[in-house]
Amino acid sequence: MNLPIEAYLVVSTLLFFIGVFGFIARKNLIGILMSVELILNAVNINFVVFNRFLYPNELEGMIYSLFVIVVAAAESAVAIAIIINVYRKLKNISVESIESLRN
Amino acid sequence: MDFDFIDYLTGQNIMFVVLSAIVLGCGLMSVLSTKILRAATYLFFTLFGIAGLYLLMNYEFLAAVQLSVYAGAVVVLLIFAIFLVKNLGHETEKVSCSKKGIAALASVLGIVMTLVIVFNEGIVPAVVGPTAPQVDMQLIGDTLLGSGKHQYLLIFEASSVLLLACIIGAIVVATKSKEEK
Amino acid sequence: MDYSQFLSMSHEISLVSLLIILLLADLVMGKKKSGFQACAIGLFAIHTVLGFTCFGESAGNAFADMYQSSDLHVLIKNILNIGTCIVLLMSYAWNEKENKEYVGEFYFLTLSTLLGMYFMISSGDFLFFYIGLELASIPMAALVAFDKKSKESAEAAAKYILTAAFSSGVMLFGISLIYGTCGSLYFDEVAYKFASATPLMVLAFVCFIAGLGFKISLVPFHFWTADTYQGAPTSITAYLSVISKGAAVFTCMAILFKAFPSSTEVWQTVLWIIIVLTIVVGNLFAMRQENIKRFFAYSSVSQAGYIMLGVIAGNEVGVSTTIFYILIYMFTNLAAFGVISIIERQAGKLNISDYNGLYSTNPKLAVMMMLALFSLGGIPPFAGMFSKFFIFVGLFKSGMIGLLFIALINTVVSLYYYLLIVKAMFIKENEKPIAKIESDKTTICAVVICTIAVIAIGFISPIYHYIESVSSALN
Amino acid sequence: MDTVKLLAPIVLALPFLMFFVLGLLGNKMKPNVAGILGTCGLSIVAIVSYFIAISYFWGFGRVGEEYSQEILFNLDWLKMSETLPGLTIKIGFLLDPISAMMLVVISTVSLMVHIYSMGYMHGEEGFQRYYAVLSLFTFAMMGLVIATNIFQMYIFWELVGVSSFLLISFYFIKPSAVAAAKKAFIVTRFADMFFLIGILILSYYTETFQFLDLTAVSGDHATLVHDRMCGEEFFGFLPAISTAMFLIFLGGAGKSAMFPFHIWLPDAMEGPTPASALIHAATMVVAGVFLVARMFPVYFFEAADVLTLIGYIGAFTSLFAAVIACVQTDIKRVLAFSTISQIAYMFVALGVSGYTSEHEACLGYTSSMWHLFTHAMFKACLFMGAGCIIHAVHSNEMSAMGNLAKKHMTITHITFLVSCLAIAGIPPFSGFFSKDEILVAAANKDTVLYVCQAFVAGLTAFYMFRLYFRIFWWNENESYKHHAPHEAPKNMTVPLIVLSIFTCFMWIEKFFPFFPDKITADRKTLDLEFDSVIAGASVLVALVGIGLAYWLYKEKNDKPDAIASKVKCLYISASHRFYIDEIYLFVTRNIIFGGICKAIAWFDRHVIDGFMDMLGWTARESASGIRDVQSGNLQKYALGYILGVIIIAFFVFCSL
Amino acid sequence: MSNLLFLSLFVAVPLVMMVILFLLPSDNKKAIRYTMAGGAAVILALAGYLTVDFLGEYNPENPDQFLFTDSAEWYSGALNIHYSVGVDGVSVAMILLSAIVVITGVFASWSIEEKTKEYFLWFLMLSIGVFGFFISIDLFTMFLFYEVALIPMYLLIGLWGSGNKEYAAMKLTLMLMGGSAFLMLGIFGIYHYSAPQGQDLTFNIIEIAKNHSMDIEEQRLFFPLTFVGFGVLGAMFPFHTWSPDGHASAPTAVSMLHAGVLMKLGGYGCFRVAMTLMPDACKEQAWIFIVLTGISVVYGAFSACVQNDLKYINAYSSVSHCGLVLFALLMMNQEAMTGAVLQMLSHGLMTALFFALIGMIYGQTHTRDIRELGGLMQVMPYLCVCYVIAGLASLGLPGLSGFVAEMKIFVGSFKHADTFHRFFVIAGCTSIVITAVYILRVVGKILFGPLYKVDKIQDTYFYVSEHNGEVHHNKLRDAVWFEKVATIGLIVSIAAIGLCPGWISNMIAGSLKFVNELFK
Repeated sequence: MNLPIEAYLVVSTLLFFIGVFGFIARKNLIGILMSVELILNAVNINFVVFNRFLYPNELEGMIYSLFVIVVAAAESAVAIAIIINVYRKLKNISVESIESLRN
Repeated sequence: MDFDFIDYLTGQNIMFVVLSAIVLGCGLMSVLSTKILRAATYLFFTLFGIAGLYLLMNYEFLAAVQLSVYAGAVVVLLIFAIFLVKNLGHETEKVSCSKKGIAALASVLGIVMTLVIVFNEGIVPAVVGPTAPQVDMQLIGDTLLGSGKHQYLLIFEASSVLLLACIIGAIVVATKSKEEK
Repeated sequence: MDYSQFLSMSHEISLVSLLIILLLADLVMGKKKSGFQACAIGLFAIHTVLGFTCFGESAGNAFADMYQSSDLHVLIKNILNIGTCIVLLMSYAWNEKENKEYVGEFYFLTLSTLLGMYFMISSGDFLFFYIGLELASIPMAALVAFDKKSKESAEAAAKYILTAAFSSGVMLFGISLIYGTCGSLYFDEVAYKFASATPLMVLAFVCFIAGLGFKISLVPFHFWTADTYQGAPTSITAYLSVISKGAAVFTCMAILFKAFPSSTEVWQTVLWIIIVLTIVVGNLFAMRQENIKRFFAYSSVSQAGYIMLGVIAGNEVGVSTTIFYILIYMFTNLAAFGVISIIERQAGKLNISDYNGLYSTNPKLAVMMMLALFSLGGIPPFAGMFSKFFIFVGLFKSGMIGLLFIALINTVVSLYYYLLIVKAMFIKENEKPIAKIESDKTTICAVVICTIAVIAIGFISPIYHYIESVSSALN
Repeated sequence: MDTVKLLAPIVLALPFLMFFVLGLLGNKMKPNVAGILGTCGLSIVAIVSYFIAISYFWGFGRVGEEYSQEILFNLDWLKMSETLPGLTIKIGFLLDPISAMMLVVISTVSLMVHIYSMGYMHGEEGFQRYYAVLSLFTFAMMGLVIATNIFQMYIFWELVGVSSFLLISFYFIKPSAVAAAKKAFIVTRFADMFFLIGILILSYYTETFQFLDLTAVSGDHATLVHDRMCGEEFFGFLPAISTAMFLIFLGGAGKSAMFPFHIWLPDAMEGPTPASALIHAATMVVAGVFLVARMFPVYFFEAADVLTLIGYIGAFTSLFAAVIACVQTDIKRVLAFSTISQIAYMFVALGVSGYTSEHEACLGYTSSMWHLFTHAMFKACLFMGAGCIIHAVHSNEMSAMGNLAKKHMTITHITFLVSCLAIAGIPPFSGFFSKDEILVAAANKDTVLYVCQAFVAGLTAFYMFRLYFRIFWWNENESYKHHAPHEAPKNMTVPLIVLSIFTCFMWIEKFFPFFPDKITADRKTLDLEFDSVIAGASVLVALVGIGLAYWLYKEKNDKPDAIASKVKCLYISASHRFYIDEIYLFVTRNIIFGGICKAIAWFDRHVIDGFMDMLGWTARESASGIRDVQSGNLQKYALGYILGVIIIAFFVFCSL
Repeated sequence: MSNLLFLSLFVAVPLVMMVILFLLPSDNKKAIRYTMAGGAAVILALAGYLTVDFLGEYNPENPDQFLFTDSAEWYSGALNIHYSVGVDGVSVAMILLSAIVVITGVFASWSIEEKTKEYFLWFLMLSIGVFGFFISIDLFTMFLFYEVALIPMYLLIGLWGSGNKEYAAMKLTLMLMGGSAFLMLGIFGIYHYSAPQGQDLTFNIIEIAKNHSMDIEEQRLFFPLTFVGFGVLGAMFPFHTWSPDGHASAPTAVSMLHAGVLMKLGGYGCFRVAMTLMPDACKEQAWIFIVLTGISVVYGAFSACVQNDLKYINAYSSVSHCGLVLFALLMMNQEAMTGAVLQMLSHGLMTALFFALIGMIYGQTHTRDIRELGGLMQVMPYLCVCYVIAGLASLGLPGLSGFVAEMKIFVGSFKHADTFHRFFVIAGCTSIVITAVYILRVVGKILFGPLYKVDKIQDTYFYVSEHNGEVHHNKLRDAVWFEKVATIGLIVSIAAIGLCPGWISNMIAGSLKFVNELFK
């Protein structure tokens, strides 16, 4: 007997919120970026699971995941570029170092 | 409904549990570890585990992409970045408990709410289980390059622009300006 | 396979060709790049004109409804084109002076985000929408970081890209749940299935709106706005506050109408809360700002709330008034940002207190700024009043009198802080006012165009009539 | 009749024109030119008035048994209502016995004052302005008495008020004059408010302002008022007619300085003396009496209770004022209180009057009008005489006078004496006849009132002769050494003589044949009978008063002070006018200004405005308060974001 | 000439003047002033012509209350906005008033030296708003012009004002805009229910009144909103507090225009929009507003009694008088409403006169504190006589305009025989006494009495003031020619209405015939 779909969703949900936790709790920007990757992966699991379990006739979910991976890669590239830029300006990439714009 | 534990003790399910444990455990370690390089390593394992889940669901192509793009490219990129930033690899993060607490609280709230909703929703699974037949590569190719319903030529083209723009953007941002040189 | 379908995407094709031309030109022209900007702006202007003249005819859906187009889509793209054109004019001098090195990239990135907005606007399914959204966001982060000298620019970019990534993660979570419940990602099929609102759907919807709300900068998804607006180069701030926001609002509206037409109750409730928060919080924050760009960031947050009033109205008047509002808001805000960028470039001043006594030294700039502020505050006979009035009519039609009342009361608060700027410029005295400024021609040209539009649009009813006539496409 | 109709508008138009000419161009003229112009204008008005009055009484006025009420002209001024034509304010000319009589009174006194002022005001700054305001006053007073409708009366009523204000404040540099003017205006205005409300009530029911409609009598009722208002209630519990008529009376009481509105009149003496003579002695102050007389049928038939009340208020006021007059030291103040007292007499007369002329029932009415006439003459004379004296000694205070009889002020002395005798009620001077008839009327109706009024008659004789002796006898004042008193110039003495001629010979019917028998409530002729008992009694009382005054004030002595110290309490409170002014002052300054106004102003600034400011304050404070939410920390933003999602989703679940 | 063009001239002339002024160099103050005077004279002539024309065209039998109506489509389709114009007796009276106040305002601002051009540009914008409001019969354009008239106040006060001007300007603008927020909601309500189900909605007030398709339930909600919205501008208690501060800080001519004309927009709007379009709710809720306006009347008068700043006195007096306007309107019969309109006219003229005079006095003494002034009659007799006349008009002296208005109001109000109305009418009557009190207080204190803080040096008077230990001598003089023009213009108008009120009263009353039917 197969595990119900909810089991998969539990995994994705937990992973998603682990990512959220990381985003909020990590200290440096690369760590935060990693957390974003976790979030995106959680979403990907969702798409794939739904596709596989509920709507197996079309490949929508899978394709979506595919493109999310593509976009995530591009996004990380730009994000890393920006983080390096920040490092160059501020010699630091902790979150607290980018708090000068406020209120 | 009788719940028979044994019924669930299939190889498929065991694999799922193991992979899930890896994914979640490594994910958690990745966000909790105080050393950024370790976190990247855990992230790598997480992504690996997720690729395993894809395989488990017979999405080989996707698993491959996951491994090559994510585990292969993104994580490497991250590690490069970590090395580019001096001393970062050796620094330990000290995050205050209150910050963690609040983050945990928000996450737990979200988890509880989402799960409650998911379990109350009563999603009826389709007849097909997780072990559906493999996806034909031909089909994937058609899907990606077709222009009909459920075909994604347009997206394919659009994402090419996206990638180009992102590359250019990343280069512009990352290169030093004249003054800095 | 029918590649001729690409032909229905006239705007996109034209813009992609433009991008390629610019890329090549950038390569060919080498280091000197004199005339590159003129060429780019000229080409874009041609693109804009073409948008008005020829592109409308081929409008129609393509790729099995993944790409959707109608007169309305063409119109909103044209509006964005005009806005972008003005932003490019405004950034001309900045590029000449500060950004000689990467001017090609600047144009490429700006226009590729515009392309992303086209995609968003014309999307017929969530995937295409997502790609468009990211295409509009990620290069934008690079643009925000474009000011190489400024630490703030880097900070702003970091905040922007990370929040954007986070927000798109949340949005994707929502989309995945929508996919899970509806089994499709095409808007029309979602609309077909997304009928009864289960909690999961609500959650999915809220996550999705959060992602869009990030782009529109609705409270509580707005936090990046102020920091990014302040740190980004001024023309990019203008671009963000107007073009990006306008595109997102239209997309939001289109998706709500196309994908969730039968669950208006859900999204009206969600939007109700968000709009009230947006208007109130935007206003409260704007009251106490010292930096003018930051001030306009909050003002734009609050304005976003007003624009969304047309969306929440959910009726035909709502659609046309929203677009009308976007149009007018675009001109108004661009006029203001034009003045700000002139002053920033020539005098290097960005604090509101620096604007004290501006009228005595630079009366023309002060007056144009004032007109823009009055228009933002909804003071007749400037265009802003027309758009506000009309959008309220739409809202009233949908019966949300309570929301309307809150919005109306908040117009008073917003008037307060707009008048603060007017007060600074006209009434307050300054020992060292900003010296007389020689404005650069392109920027001043852009500002004058905007000012004329601000004065005139309200009186020229055919504009609204045209919008009204095409806006039935969404219903 | 046609000539009269033709001439009638002059009575109003000419003074009005004079006012404009003198007001606008006065400063460009020489003072004398302005004075002469004003006087000439008034002479014409006086001639026209006399002509109208004479041709009325002996000409067209007499129709059968009674005198007719003629409307000479009546122009629409303002329609109050499109649907009720009665509610139209008209400016017109109603000629009947009392208005004809008033024309004579006003034009006579006014002309005399005009002439007198040429001398008295000579050299004053603002001479032209003075004449302009006199013209305005004459215009207003004329308009008041010839009013065809109650609203016209009210209009001119207000105008006389303002001209009174302008004349009292003629010496506007003097703070006391300004204060007096303000007091006069505000007190009368306060009373006018009641008048207005009374008019409103009356016109609401009767739907007309016209006197002819309001006072039309048939049988035992004032028809219109009776039909429309009988049984109606105001505010649910007040009988409408009585309320309205009482309020209207209050208006009159204000102008005529009845208790408790009397406080303004003594202070009004701050104005130039001739103006006091005209306004605050002869004409304006009797407007209240005229008003009650004008509305008399309504009072008598429909509001008899109010009429009785009027009588008692009059009696009280006359006594009250007479007592105060006995102890005043400022000669104009004495005259002012005397005026109050005498006007109160007229009210008493009206209060005890009947309506028909049969059996002398309306004797009160007739005597009241007659007293109005005679009083106007001798009181004007007294005031002008006082003016001459003040002119001579440069002071209002008795202490600065004395023994003036020997100082060559013969004309002043004699005319003053004549007027004093008249007011004291010594035959054959005019005052005797009118006052005697009042006493007769009172005796016929109400013994209490009679006794009271007889006593007041004695008091009157006393204080008038106290004044007379104190001024003209007593002993020589030391200040004369520096500045010897002298007789006034001709243009001041001539009016005195003219007026005392009126006073002396009014009883000779051949000279002054039109009064009093022709002035009755029902406009029929009255056959007057002479009541020798009452006449004798009143003369006796007057003689006692004069004798007492002679005993006390013929020569300088200590008796007055001794008596005063014996009844110290009464003396002091009387000389403080029974502290009524202080009470008013307390009420206005402490309660209204200090209490109500200040409280409201405070409330406005702090509560109402404070609330508005607080709204702004709250917004700004909350803006400052939430600033830190935008902490600049990326992760807090994300936290806000995710919590926003969770909370909004949760909220939506709950609300759906 | 079509009606549309003719009535639009009232907006067009100021607009053209704005363009001319814009083109004139800002240092040529003379040309600017004469342009203004000429333009204002043209407007006055137009207003006069309009009045004559209206009286000629007006036919008492004609049931149409509006004349010269015309309309041009502006926003067609769902919004259905027209640029519609038309006038009735009430608006003609208001236009006439505005024209008079505008031209006298120009003369009263003659001496403005600082930023003359800008000043007059804003001044003209205000005039455009005012005239536009009175000629419009389309709710949208009315609202548009309404706000056009409001916003120039901010800069006029903020730039050319005195005292705590920034605060006052902001407060005034925000409160009035707050009012217009209410108003806007009301207008949406009216618009939304402007036509029976299935027909096109309209902003045209004539059509809305004709359709009368709003149910009582909706009226109950939107009537108070609209009434309060306009009531804020009409200085209705408790929304009047902008008035004292605003007026105190505003420059002379701005106070004149604001109290003289702008506040009338409030009363006019209450009548034209709130009451005639939602008569049923008006009848039902009138009592609430009668209480509030009744309080305004007495409260304003009492407050005025203890103020020490001349402008504050006048501002509170305006609260009282404008309260009386709204109060009379709420009596809902032809007589009282005619009185209300007359009161608007009268108050407009005499308050303008008051503010003009206060400005002229203040211009020389640099203080408006009545405790610091005294005996000015000797120094500047012309101005002081004018002040007395204004005061007399204010306290309702017959022969001046205030009397006519007040009497009509009281007679009309007395038609309501119930205790509630009676009580408030009588309370209203008391205000005529209190008015006398505060008017005479000022007259007695600053005009009459001995000279205070005034020195006479060689036939010239100087006002002596001490500021921060320094003694200042400000030269005092009587009115100069432009001040005389301004004051005489107003006094003549006040006296003209006061002496021959018949024609204008009939003109207004004729146009108000319908109210008796409407509020039956």
